[in-house]
Amino acid sequence: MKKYIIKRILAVIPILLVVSVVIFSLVHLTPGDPAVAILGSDATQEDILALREAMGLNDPIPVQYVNWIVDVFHGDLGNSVVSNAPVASVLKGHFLPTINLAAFAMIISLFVSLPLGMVAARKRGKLTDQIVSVIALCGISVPSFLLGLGLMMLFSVKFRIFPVSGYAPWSAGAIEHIRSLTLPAIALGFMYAALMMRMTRASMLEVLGSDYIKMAKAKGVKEGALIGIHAFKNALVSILTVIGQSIIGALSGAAVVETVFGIPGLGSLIVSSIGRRDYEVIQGIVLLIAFINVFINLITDIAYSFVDPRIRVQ
Amino acid sequence: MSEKIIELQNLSTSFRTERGLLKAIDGVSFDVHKGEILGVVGESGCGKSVTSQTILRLYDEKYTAVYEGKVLLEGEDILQIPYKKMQDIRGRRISMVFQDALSSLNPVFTVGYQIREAIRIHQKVSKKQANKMAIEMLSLVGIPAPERRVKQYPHELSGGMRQRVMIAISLACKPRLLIADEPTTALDVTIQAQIMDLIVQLNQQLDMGVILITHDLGVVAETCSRVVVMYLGQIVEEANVEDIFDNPKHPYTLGLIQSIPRLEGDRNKELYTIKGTVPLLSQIPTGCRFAKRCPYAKERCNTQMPDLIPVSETQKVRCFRYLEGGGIRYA
Amino acid sequence: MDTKNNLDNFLENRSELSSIRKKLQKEQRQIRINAFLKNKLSVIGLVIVVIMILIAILAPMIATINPADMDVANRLKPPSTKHWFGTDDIGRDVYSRVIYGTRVSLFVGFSVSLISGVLGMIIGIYSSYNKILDNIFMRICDGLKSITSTLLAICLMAVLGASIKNVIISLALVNIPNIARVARSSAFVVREQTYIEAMHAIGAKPSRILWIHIAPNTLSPVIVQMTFVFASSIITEAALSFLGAGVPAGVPSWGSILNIGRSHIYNAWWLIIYPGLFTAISVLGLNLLGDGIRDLLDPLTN
Amino acid sequence: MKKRTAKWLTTILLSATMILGLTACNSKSEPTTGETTAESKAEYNLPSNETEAAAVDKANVKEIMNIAVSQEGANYDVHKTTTLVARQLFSGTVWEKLVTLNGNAEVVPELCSSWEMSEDATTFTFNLREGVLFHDGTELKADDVVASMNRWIEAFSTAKDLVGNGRFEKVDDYTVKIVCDSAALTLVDMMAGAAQPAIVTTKSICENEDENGYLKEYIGTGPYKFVEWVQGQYITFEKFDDYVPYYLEGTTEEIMDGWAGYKHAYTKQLKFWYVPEAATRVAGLQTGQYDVILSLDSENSKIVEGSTGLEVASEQAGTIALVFNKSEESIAQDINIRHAVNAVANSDDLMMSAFGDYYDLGSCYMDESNAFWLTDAGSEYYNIKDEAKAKEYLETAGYNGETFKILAPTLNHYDNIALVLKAELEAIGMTVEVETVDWATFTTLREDKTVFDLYITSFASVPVPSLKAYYGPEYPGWTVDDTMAEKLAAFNQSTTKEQAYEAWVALQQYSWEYLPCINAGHYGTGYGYSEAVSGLSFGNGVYFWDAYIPQ
Repeated sequence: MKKYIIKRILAVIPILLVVSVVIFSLVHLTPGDPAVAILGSDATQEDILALREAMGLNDPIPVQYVNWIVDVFHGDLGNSVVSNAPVASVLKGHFLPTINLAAFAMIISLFVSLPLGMVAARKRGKLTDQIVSVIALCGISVPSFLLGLGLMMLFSVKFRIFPVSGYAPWSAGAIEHIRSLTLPAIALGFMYAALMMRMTRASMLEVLGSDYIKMAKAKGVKEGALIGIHAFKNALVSILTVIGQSIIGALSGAAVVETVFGIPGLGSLIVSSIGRRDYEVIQGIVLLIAFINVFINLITDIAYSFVDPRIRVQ
Repeated sequence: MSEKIIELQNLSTSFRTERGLLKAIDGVSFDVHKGEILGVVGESGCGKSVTSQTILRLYDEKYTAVYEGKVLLEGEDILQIPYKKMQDIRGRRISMVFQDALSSLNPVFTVGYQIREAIRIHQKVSKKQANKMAIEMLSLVGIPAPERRVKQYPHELSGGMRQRVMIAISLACKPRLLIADEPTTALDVTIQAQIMDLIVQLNQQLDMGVILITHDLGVVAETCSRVVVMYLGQIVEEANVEDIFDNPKHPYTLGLIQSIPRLEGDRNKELYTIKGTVPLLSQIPTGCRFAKRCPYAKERCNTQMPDLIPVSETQKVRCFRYLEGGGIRYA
Repeated sequence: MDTKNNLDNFLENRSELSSIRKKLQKEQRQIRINAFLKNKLSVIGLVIVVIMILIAILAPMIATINPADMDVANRLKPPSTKHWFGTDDIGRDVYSRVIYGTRVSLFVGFSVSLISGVLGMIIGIYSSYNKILDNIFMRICDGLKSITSTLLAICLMAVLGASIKNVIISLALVNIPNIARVARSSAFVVREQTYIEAMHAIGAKPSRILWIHIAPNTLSPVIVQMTFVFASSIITEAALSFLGAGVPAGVPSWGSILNIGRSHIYNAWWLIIYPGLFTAISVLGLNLLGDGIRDLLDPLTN
Repeated sequence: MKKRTAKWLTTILLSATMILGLTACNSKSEPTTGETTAESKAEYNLPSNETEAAAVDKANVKEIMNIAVSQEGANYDVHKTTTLVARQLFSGTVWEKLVTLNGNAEVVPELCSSWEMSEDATTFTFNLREGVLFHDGTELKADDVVASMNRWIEAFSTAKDLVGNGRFEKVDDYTVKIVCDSAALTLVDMMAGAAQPAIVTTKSICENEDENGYLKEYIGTGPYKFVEWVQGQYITFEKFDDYVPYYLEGTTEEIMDGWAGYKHAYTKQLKFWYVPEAATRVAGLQTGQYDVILSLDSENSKIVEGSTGLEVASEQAGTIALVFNKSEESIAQDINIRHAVNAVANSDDLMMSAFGDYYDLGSCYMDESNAFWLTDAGSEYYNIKDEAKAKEYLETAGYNGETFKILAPTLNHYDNIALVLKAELEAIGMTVEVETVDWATFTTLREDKTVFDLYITSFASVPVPSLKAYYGPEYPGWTVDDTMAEKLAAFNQSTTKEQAYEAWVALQQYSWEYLPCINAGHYGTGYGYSEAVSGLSFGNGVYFWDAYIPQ
C-alpha cells in the first residue's frame, strides 16, 4: 500500500509538468498584460510602458518558465504580478471558500442523490423512478449559473431567506456560514446530484439483479439492509468514481457559480486573475487544481480497495 | 412415513411481462418429508428454479410475479402470510443454496460476516458468539482452518470452498428445509462429489428435508429418494428414484435417462438427444407440452392436455399415450 | 504451406463467420431500435433535437426580424406583439436572436463533438497501438484532464479571444482527452480478441488492422460519448459566453443573450428566461437522445 | 433626439450636496463659464444633504456601514494606480492631500492652511497645517510632504512633464515649495483632483516600498484609518480617533463643500465589500445586506428607486471617446474619413446602448463637474447625424469599401457602442469589422497601429483639460499634428486661469475640426442607498466621512 501510494505520488510529477507547461504557455500567449490592471484604466501610456519594462515582462518566455518551475519545485509559487502578494497566501485566502462550497455542494448532492437513486432503482420503471429520472435529467441539463440566478431571484430577493451574495467564513458563525453557502451549493451541486443519482440508480439496478442479492434475500435479510448494506456497498465502487469526478468538477465548476454569488473562491479568483493577467496567480491556481485533481483520483483509487476487496492497489 | 415438512398444492407462478401474464410454472404439487431428499430434474427453463424461488417468495410480488395455489410449510400456507413474515422463514426454516457460489456470495463482505449475518438475523446472539457459531458451521461443512477463513473474502477461496461456505450460510440456523438449486453445476467433478456427499451427510445429521434441483440424473440417482421430473412448468412424472431409472413412464423422463452418457455399451453409438429445444414460455403449446418433441405423440396429444395421474402408489405420470396403452412399449 | 493460402483460408472462414455475426447483429439492432422507439424519453429527446435542427435550418423563416437589426431607443422592452421575447440592451429582437442562437449552439455543439470525436479517436486508437505514443498522449491527456474542462476552456478563450471558431477550438481541445480515453480503452479490448491476434500472426499491415478492423469497433462508444460532448459543449459555450469569454458581442448566441441578461436580471427577465429555456431544453433533448443512442449502440451498459 | 424634463442640477447640486447644514442653494446660477451644448440630459439626481451636524446623535449611530463596490484595486497606492475604486474609497477618507476640490471644482486647501503661486506660475509654496496627525501617531511635517509629493510626481508622468526638473523641497517644518521649469498653472488642480491623487503619507512609509515599488502600508491623515484588505472580499476602515478636522476657509462651521471641510466620521467602521455582479449588489441592497452600493447602472437604479426604503443618487462620471488611429497604417489618417464617421454618429444611440438613461450629450470634452472649463467650441460638428454629409466626406476621401476596424473592450458594454456605430457606418456604405476583447487585451491591442481604425474608451472626469490623454503623440491613436501641439503648448504655458481658458476654447474648437477622437457624450453613474443612511457626500464619487445610520 505504502509503496503504491509513493508510486502514485511520483506519477503525479509528469502530469504536473505537463500541466505547468500547458498553463504557462497559455498564460503567456494570452494577449494583454498586467500593467493596466495595476495602473488602472486612466493611466498614461508612458506610465504603462515604464511599468512593463520594470516588471521584466520582456524576458524570453522559456527563461521565465524555467525560473518559475524551478521556484515551484522549491515550494515557491512566486508573487502575484499585480498585487505582489505571495501566490501561496493568495491561494490560501481563496481556497477555503471554494473547498467549503464544494464540500457543501457534495454533502447536499450526496444526501439527495444516494437515497433517490436507490429508491429509483428499487421502484424501477414506476412513477417514482420516472420522477427521479426526470429530475436527474433536468439536473444535467440546467447550467449551474442559470439555476443560481433562478435560486437567487426566488429565495434571496423574493422570499429573503438567504443572503444574495457574499461569503461568511466559519468565524462569522456556523449559521451565517451555512446560509451564505446554501444557494451556491445547491446551484453547484444539482448537476452532480443528478450525475450521482443516475449512477446510483444504474449501478444499484445492476447489483439488485445479482445472485448475491437473491442469496441475501433467501437468507432472510430485511429489505432495508438488503438495499442499504448489501446492494449499496457493491454499487459504491462506481458511485465513488462519480463522487470523485464530481468533487473535481465542483472545484472547477465553482468558477461560474462563485462569480454569480460573489464568493471569493479560487473560481472567481481565476476569472478575475485572467482579466488582470495575473500570470503567477493563474498558474498557481491551475497547478493547485491539477494537484487536487490527481490527489482526489488517488484517494478514490485507495477508497475502491477499501470498498471492494477484489480491487487491490498495486 | 415421517412428517411432511413442505407441501406444494397446485402451485403456479406467473410473471407480468410486456406481453401480459406468462405462467412459468403451472399446477405444481409435491411434498418433502423430514429427512428426505427430493430431486427435481428437467432441462433448463423447465421451471425448477422458479419453483424453488416461489417457495421462498423471492420474486417481487408487487411488480413481477403472481402466485397461485398453496405452499404449506409444516401445515401453514406461507403464500398467505404477510410478506414481511417471510423474512423470518427464509434462512431459518427454509434456506437455499444457489448454483454459482462465486456470484451468490457478496464479494465485498467477508465469509464470516455473511455467515454471522445469517445467524444474527434469526437468533439473538452477540457478535462474538455469532462468530464462534460461524466458525463451527465452517468446520461442519468441512472447511479446514475455519478461524482463518472467516476473515477472508469469497474471491480468496476456491470454488468448492465457496460452495461449502454457501451451504454453511444456508445451514447456519438449522433450517427444516434446504433447497439446493444445482449446487454443483459450476464445480469440478471431484468437488461435485464432495459437495453432494456433504449435502447427504448433513441431511442425515440435521434431519431436514432437502429439495435438490438438478439437471444431472447421475447426481439424483446417488442422492435422492424421490424424484420429480418437470417439463415446461409442469410436473410430468413423479416417482421413487428406483422407478425413475428402472421404469420411467413418461417419454421425457425416458429421453433424459437415455441421454446420460454411459461407461458401458457401444462407445461409437451416438448419444441420444431429445430433439428440439424447450419452447419459450410465450409459445406454450395447447395440448401436451411435450408433444412437439415426443416421438410417440398422436393427434390427441397436440390438442388436449393430459393430467398428472397416479399409476402406482408412488408414481404419477402426465401422458395420454402411456395411460391409453397401459404403458408404452419403449424400445 | 504458403502464407497466402493461409490468409485466404482465414479470410474465407472469417467472412463466413462475419456474415453470421452480421445477421445476428442486424437482428439485435432491430430489437434495440424497437426498444429505442418504445422508450418514450428517447423519442422525446429525438423530437426535441429534430425541432432544434429545424429551427436552426429555418431560422430566417421563423425569425421575425433580422437578429442584427437594432433600435436603441426601444432597448430592454418587454415581450410584445412586435418583439415576442422583448428586446435586448441595444434594441435587438430577442426572439429572433434566440432563434438564430439555435444555429450557433448547434453549430458549436456539432463541430466540437465532431472534431473532438475524430481527433480523439485517432489519438486513442494510435495510443492503443504504440506504447511510446500511448505514454506521451496519455500523459498529455492526463495533464489536460487534470486542469479540468471549465478552467481549461476559460484559459484557452483568454488566449484565443472571443469568436465562434475559438470557442469550437477550445471546447474541442478540452473534450479530446475524454474521447481519446474511450477510444483507447475499447481499442484495447478489440485488440485482445483472437482474430486480431491471428491477423498479426499472418502478417497483416498494422495500419490496416488499426483502421479496418479496430477502428470500427471503437465507433459505438465514441459516438455515444460524442452525443454527451454535444450537450456539454452547448452548456459550456453558454457558460463561457455568460462569463463574457465566449462568442463575440455581435453574434446571437444563447450564452451571449444570457450575458446581457445577467446585468438586467431585475428589469429584463426575458433576457434570462427565454435563452435559458432554450438552452435547458435543447441540452435535455440531447441528453435524452444520448441515453437512447447509448442503449441502442452499447447494450452492455444497459 | 430626446427631450427630458431636465433636472440639470449636477453642478449646482454638487455644491449644494456637500454643504452640511445648508439647504441646497439652488439659486446659484448656471455654470459661469461657457454654455453646454447639451441637447439631451440625463435625469441625474444628486441629493443635497441637509442634515444638521449638531442633530446627529452620535451615541445612536450604527457601528458598521456596509458598502458594495464593483471593482477591486490591484493595490491602493493611489500615487501609482488610477483605479477608480482606489481613489473613491481612500481619497479624503484615509488619505488627504495638500489641496483638494470644493463643490465648484475649485482648488482649496486641505492639509495646507494656504498656498501661493508666483506670478509666472512656476513657484508654488504651501504652508502646512500644524498638529495634523498620521494614523501611526506621528505629526505631519514638511519632510513627509516632500517625500510624498515627489513620489507622486515620479509616478505620474503628466505631472512630471508639467514640473520638469522641479521637485518639492522643504522650507521649514511647516512649509514646502516647488519651483517648476516653466509655467505650471494647473499643478494645483492636478494635485487636487487628478486620477492619481497627490495624497500625503509619511516619509518612512514612502520609503517602505515592496519589490514592485508599491506602498506596503496605507497610513494617511484622514478621518478613517485603513485596517484590513482581504483580497477578493472586503476592505475595512475604522474611525481614526485622533483625526484633526479642519474648517473651510473663512468659516467656523462644521460643514463641507465638495471634498473639503469638516469631516465627522460618525460611523465607527466602514466595510467595503467587493461585489462584481451588478445584480448581486442590487439584491444585497434590497435585502439590507449592504447599506450603500456603487456603480449602479440606469436600469438597476430604476429597480432601486422602485423599492421601498431605497434611494438613488446619480451624477456624471466621465466622457466616452471614439479614438481614431491617425497613423499611416489606418484609413482614418484621412481627416475626411474621420469627419464621415463623426457626421453619421448618432450620439444618443451610441451612449444609450451602453448607459441607458445615464448619459447626456454635449460637445464639451470636459465634464460638468469641472464647470470652469466648459465650452461649446466646436459644437457645430457634434452629433449632426447627417448621412448625406457623411457620404460626401467619404467621397472626398476616395473611400472605396476598405474595411474600417473598430476595437472595443467588453468592459461596461462598450462593445454595444461598437455594434451601434458599426450599424451606423454600414448605413453610409462602409465595410465595418468589430473586434471586442477584454480590457487587458484591449490596452495591448490598441498599441498596435495595424489592428484598428477606431477604438472606444472612456475618460474619467479630470480637473484640467490637459489631462486628456488623446492629445499626445504617444497615446494610442497617435495625434501627431503641429497645430494641435501648438495649441496644447499655449494652454500649458498659460499663467492665469483666464488665459488658460481661452487656450482651452481654441484647443477644443480645433479638436472638433481635426478630430483626434469623437467625444460621443458624457456618461453617468449611480449610487443606491438605504433611506436610513444619512450624511453621504456625493460629487465625483460617494464619500462616507460624514455618513451614518441612526439606530
